[in-house]
Amino acid sequence: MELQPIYIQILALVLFTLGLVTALARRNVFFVLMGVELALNAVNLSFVGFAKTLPAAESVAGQIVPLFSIAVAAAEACVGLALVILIFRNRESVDSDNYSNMKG
Amino acid sequence: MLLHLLVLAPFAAAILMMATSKEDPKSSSRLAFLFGFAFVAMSIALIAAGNQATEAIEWFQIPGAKGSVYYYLYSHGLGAWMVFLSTGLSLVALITGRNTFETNYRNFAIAIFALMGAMNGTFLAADAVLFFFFFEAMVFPAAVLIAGFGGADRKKAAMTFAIYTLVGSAPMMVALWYLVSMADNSLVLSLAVALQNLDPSMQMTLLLCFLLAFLVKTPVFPFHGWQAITYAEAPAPLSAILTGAMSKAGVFGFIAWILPIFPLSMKVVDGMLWLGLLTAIYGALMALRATDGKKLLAFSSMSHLGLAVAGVFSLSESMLPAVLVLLVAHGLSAGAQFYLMGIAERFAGTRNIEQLGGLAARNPVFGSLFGFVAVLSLAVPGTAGFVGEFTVLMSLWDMGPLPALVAGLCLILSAAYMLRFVQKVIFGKPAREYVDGKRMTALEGSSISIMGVMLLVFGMHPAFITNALQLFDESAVQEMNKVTHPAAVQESQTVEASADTTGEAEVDENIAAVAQPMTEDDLRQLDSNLKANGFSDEERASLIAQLKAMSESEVADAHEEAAESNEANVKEASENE
Amino acid sequence: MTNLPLWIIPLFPLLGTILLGTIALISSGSKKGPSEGFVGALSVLFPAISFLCVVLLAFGMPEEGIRQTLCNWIDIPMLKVDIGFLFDGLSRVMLLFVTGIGSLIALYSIGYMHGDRGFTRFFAYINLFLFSMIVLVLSDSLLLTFLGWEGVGLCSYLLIGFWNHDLNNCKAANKAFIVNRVGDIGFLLGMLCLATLGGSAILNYDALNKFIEMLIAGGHVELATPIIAVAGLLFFVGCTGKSAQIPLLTWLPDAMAGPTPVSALIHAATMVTSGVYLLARLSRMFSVIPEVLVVVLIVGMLTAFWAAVAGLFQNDIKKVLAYSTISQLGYMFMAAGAFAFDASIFHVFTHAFFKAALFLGAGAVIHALAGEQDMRRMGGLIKKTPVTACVMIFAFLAIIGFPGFAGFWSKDLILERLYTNAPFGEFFYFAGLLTAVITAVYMGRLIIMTFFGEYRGSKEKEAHIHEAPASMLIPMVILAFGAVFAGYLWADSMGIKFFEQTLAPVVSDAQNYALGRISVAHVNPMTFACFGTAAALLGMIIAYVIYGTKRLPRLHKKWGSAPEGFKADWTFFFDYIHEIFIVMTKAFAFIADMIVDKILQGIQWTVGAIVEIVGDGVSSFQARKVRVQLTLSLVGVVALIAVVLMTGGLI
Amino acid sequence: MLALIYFIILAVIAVGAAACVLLSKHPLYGGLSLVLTMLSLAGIYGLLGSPFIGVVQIMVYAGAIMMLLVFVISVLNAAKDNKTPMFDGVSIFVVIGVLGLAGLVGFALVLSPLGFDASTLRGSVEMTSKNLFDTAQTGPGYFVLFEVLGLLLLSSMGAAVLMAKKRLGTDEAVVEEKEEK
Repeated sequence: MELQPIYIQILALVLFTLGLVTALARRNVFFVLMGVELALNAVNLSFVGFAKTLPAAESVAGQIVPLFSIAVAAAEACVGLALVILIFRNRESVDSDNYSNMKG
Repeated sequence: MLLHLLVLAPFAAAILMMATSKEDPKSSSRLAFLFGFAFVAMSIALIAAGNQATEAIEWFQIPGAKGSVYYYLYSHGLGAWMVFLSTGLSLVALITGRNTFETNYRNFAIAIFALMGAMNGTFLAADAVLFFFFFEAMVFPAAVLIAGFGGADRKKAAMTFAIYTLVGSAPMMVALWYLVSMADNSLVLSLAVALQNLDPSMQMTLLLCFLLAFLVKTPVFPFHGWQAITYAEAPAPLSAILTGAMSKAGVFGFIAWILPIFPLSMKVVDGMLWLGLLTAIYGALMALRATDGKKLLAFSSMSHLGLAVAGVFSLSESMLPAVLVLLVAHGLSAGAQFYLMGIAERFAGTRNIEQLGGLAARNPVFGSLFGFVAVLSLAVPGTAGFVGEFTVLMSLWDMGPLPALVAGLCLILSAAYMLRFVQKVIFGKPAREYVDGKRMTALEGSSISIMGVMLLVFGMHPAFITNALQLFDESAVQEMNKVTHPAAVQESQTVEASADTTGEAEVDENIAAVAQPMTEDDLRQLDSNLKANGFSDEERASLIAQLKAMSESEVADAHEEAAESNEANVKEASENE
Repeated sequence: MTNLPLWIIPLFPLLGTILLGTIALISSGSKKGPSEGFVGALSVLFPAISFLCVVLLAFGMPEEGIRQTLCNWIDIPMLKVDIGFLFDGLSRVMLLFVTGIGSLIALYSIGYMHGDRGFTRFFAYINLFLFSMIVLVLSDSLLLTFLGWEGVGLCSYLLIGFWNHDLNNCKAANKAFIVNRVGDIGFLLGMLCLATLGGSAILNYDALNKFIEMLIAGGHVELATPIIAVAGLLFFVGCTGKSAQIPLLTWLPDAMAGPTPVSALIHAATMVTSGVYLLARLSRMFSVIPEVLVVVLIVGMLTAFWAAVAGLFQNDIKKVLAYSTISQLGYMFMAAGAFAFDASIFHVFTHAFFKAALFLGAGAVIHALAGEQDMRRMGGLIKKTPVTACVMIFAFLAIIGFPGFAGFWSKDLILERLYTNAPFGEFFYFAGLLTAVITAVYMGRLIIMTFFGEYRGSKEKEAHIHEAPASMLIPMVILAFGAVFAGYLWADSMGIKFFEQTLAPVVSDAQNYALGRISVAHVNPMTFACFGTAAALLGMIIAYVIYGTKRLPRLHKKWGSAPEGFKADWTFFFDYIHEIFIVMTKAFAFIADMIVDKILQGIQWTVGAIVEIVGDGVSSFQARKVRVQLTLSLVGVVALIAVVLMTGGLI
Repeated sequence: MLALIYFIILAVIAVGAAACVLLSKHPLYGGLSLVLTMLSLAGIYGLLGSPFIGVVQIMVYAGAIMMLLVFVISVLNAAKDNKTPMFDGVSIFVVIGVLGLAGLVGFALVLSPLGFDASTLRGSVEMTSKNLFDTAQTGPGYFVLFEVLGLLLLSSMGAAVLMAKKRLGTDEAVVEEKEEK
């Protein structure tokens, strides 16, 4: 038994699923944010896992892109948290179901 | 350069206007007037400069199309005059708006400039996609203006206007896309060539899609639902621009895009002709009953434009100058009337003509101007309206007496509703007590009367307008070929062939003209042709003397045959019907 | 002095219009208004100068006339028209009396309009009218004539509705304009019809005449006749509109709502005769289509008779004169229908004098009675206003054709030509004679009710009755002279044929051609003169018997035609026929507005509503909770992946 | 074999921590579990031969972001509210949907043949820096992206500061917010 790339992908999938469930099923807005982060992480893992199955020249992209996606996630988290603070000030609530002014 | 300025500078002006103060209409209005004057001057220069084109700049590539879309402007007489209308009416709108909108004048000016830029683009675009872009872009500033500055029911009016026109031109977008994907690029010539290769039913479908957009914009009878409410609810200066310049985009589309691209069958021509006449009659009848002054004017515009559409589809030799004169005359007179109605509304606080009246006694200068402009719009001889309507009537008479008779009926009705309008608004005694609002200022009065004087001048010397007219002359065709690609010589030949088949009536006439011996008229026409081709006076005189000598013996027969062939034409036309 | 350019004639009234219009506009703000003397002087000056020009030109005119082309007007394919003027025998006569009478009436108006708020405006309109009328008669092409044609119609509209604070006046003005518009469309279509024959060049009168001559010379008349006949009929429709013939006659009685000088100038002397002018101008064309001339003849006869009968029942002094004008115009058309274009123009000429005199007299009476127009409240005025009475009596004698007066010569000439030239000449002759009797009766009634007997108005008004000022009397007296002596220009039985010779270059070709094809009966002219005189005398006697002896006039309530100034009850059923058309138009408008438009609106809003409902329905899918929305999108992704997996990808 | 054992250990930690995120009541616990997941993921990166990503993961994610999150949670007192239920009806629906998605993707994954390539580059600092900054060799693509990313971070920071600059929870700020609306 050796480590197979498929295991990594399975792990990524499991993490992604958990992240998605957290993001969608939980009502607390912090958990939504955390779920999104988790899902992003899972995708990064998947990137790296796939990169390792490719020959030299092509394996670069899969290992560079996660860097960028981490940076983007940082930006997202930053703005997201600021938004949460803003909304929380207006609504006094962290329940994402209360934020339903979007309906036309 | 002029073309670029006319299309792009209004947008720049709009952006610059943002820098002015919102609270102080005085300063912002000065800047706006300055820009307005500059644009009017430019448009006059454009008319004086004659046909010209810019370099074709590649803009972007539509997915699926072979060639790219060009930012390519081309000015011919028709477009130049329409640009003149758009800039001129915008200037007067800025002037009258100054006294109507106290606080929010800056935003008004911004939107007007944006609208002006879009309209200029529509009238000057040589690329179909560019044309369509501007054609759609016109809607937004107009809708914003209606929603922002309109009357009580303005939200609904703006929605109706925007939805109607956008939905109307949606099929055109699809058709255009389809056509562009077939063609080498999106210039008129290549579109026409591409259309040649399609089967007739597809051609018909595309034609209908194109027609619909222009029918809605003009508007022609069953598609006029947006017009009355929009013109009535829009602020009066905007209504003037809408009717004076924007609705011309529809008729312009018929002339500049439908006719060159599509080989029209007799059925379509006849259908459009009668649709135009029906619109004319319908508009006149509706105007007879309207009680809202602006609605009355809206229907009157509809009636006139219906006549113009009918004139376009008479496809006679004199169609183009006739329709152009009619459009310019209508643009000026209807525009002036809307401005005046706006001032009346401001003065009396209502636009219901049953509640107006007696303005001639209460505000004599305004009353005189109102009456003067109304008379100008009645197509009394000596005004540009007469030249336009008479020549259009003449074109219609070519199609047979019946269309001309219907158009004549329309003229009678126009007298009826216009006189009723004048009587209700300025004559008699005021129908109710009210406090006088703001009077017409000297600037407004003089700008509107300048429009009136222009109508008189054009009426006595329409050559000002018609001389500018050379749609798609030789050089323009070559220019377009250059853009298309070097091996386009063959194409241009096929296009010419297709142009010949645009109307059977035209062909008949050509044959008749060739078959007839020389008449006075022909000689004169020949003379002007030669002049245009740069023959000197002496050469022309000798040539014509020779021709005269040749045909002298046959002159008596010539008239005879002319009569016969014309009769034959009329008969044929009636048979075709 | 014959090298005067022709455009100078219309130039002066045009300058006058612009100047006076500017003054009117500028002074409209001030309470007092500009000095009446100054404005009045200006407004008489311009027509007078142009009259002077006409006189100068008239004396030096060569036989074949003067032709001048000013500039190009319209130049597009199919339509090339120049602005050109044609000064020949016909336009000379017309211009002389148009500008002459125009100047006189302008002078008269200074007195009549004294103190009116729109004093300056009035004269601006009058000058504009004269400009249009001059262009009408002076132009050398149909299109330019049409400019004048609509121009005079417009001025007529402006002047009828001059006192525009009263909506009834406006309605009368609207009616005049719209009815005229109907005629004008006929004119317009007539032009188009001609243009089909020979292009737009044929709209020039000379070219048209040459064309017709070519047709005759080439023997191709029959080929072109149908189109020419249609064109002729259409032109005649135009003439009926402008000259108030059946069936478009109803506007003229209503037009009396305008100030009286306007009625004298526009609705009696000049504008309404432009139809006759047009027929004479196109005589060459009409000569090849005798069928249309028969229509003209019949219409003229019916109108003359009809209007005369209607005139019998009017109580408004101006309306009597209006119907009399219509009736006299009928005479002119009868003459034109009987190929006697010169006689018709001669009658236009004499009629201009005596009818203008009558109207001005009536104006003086109204002025004297401070606006009273009802003849039933007049009477015995000969003692109070002797000059006016004399003028009117002279004009009365002229209109009924009393021997020696102007109307005698022209009317007898027409009757004679009717008898000799027209098909069924005897019938038309007797119809004309009968009309002449009726004319004498109603005119006698007018004179008797106005000037003789006792004054029937209120006492306090009686005290204010006064003779008109000199500025009004002078034109009246001059016109009365014209009414007496104008006829001697063509006193057939005395052998003076000056007028005929004047017109000969214009109309003789046409008349000779037309008459060459029918046999002309020869009767001694003295016989006609005797019959005419007898008719006039008979009419006067009848009038005296009925109205003079019995002192009939009473204020009958039911006897309609109260001088309300706008209702024309006694056009018999023509007003009702017009009403039918108006009602039809209104019905169509109603259908268009209430049914078609409502249906269209209905469809439009139904579509809108359907879209809205569908939109609402779809928006109910749009879950309120963000999470549900996201989940739904997730389900979508699942479906997508499932599809991709099952099909192995779409590509 | 050893790699597999390490992997299993790390994977179990990661999944377990992720499950804790899903199930924990208080966001603080959730955040800390998340940190644990990330740490173990960093380990897996190292195991896979991309140590640089692993380090970045620890520094940026587990360090910066999570600390920010934890900080915000502890500042906003109301972060822990017992009134908000953890799951509701929607959640079941979500779970079914997500599981469906996972099942399908997993199915696809299992079907696809995968295997490590021997010549794969090691994701070292050297390799990364060469790819990012040596524009002569690799072209400007990643470099431009990198610069853009810098801008993005800067702007998001600016945005965050702007949005959150009002003092938290004061009445004044609330009133002002309302007025602006």
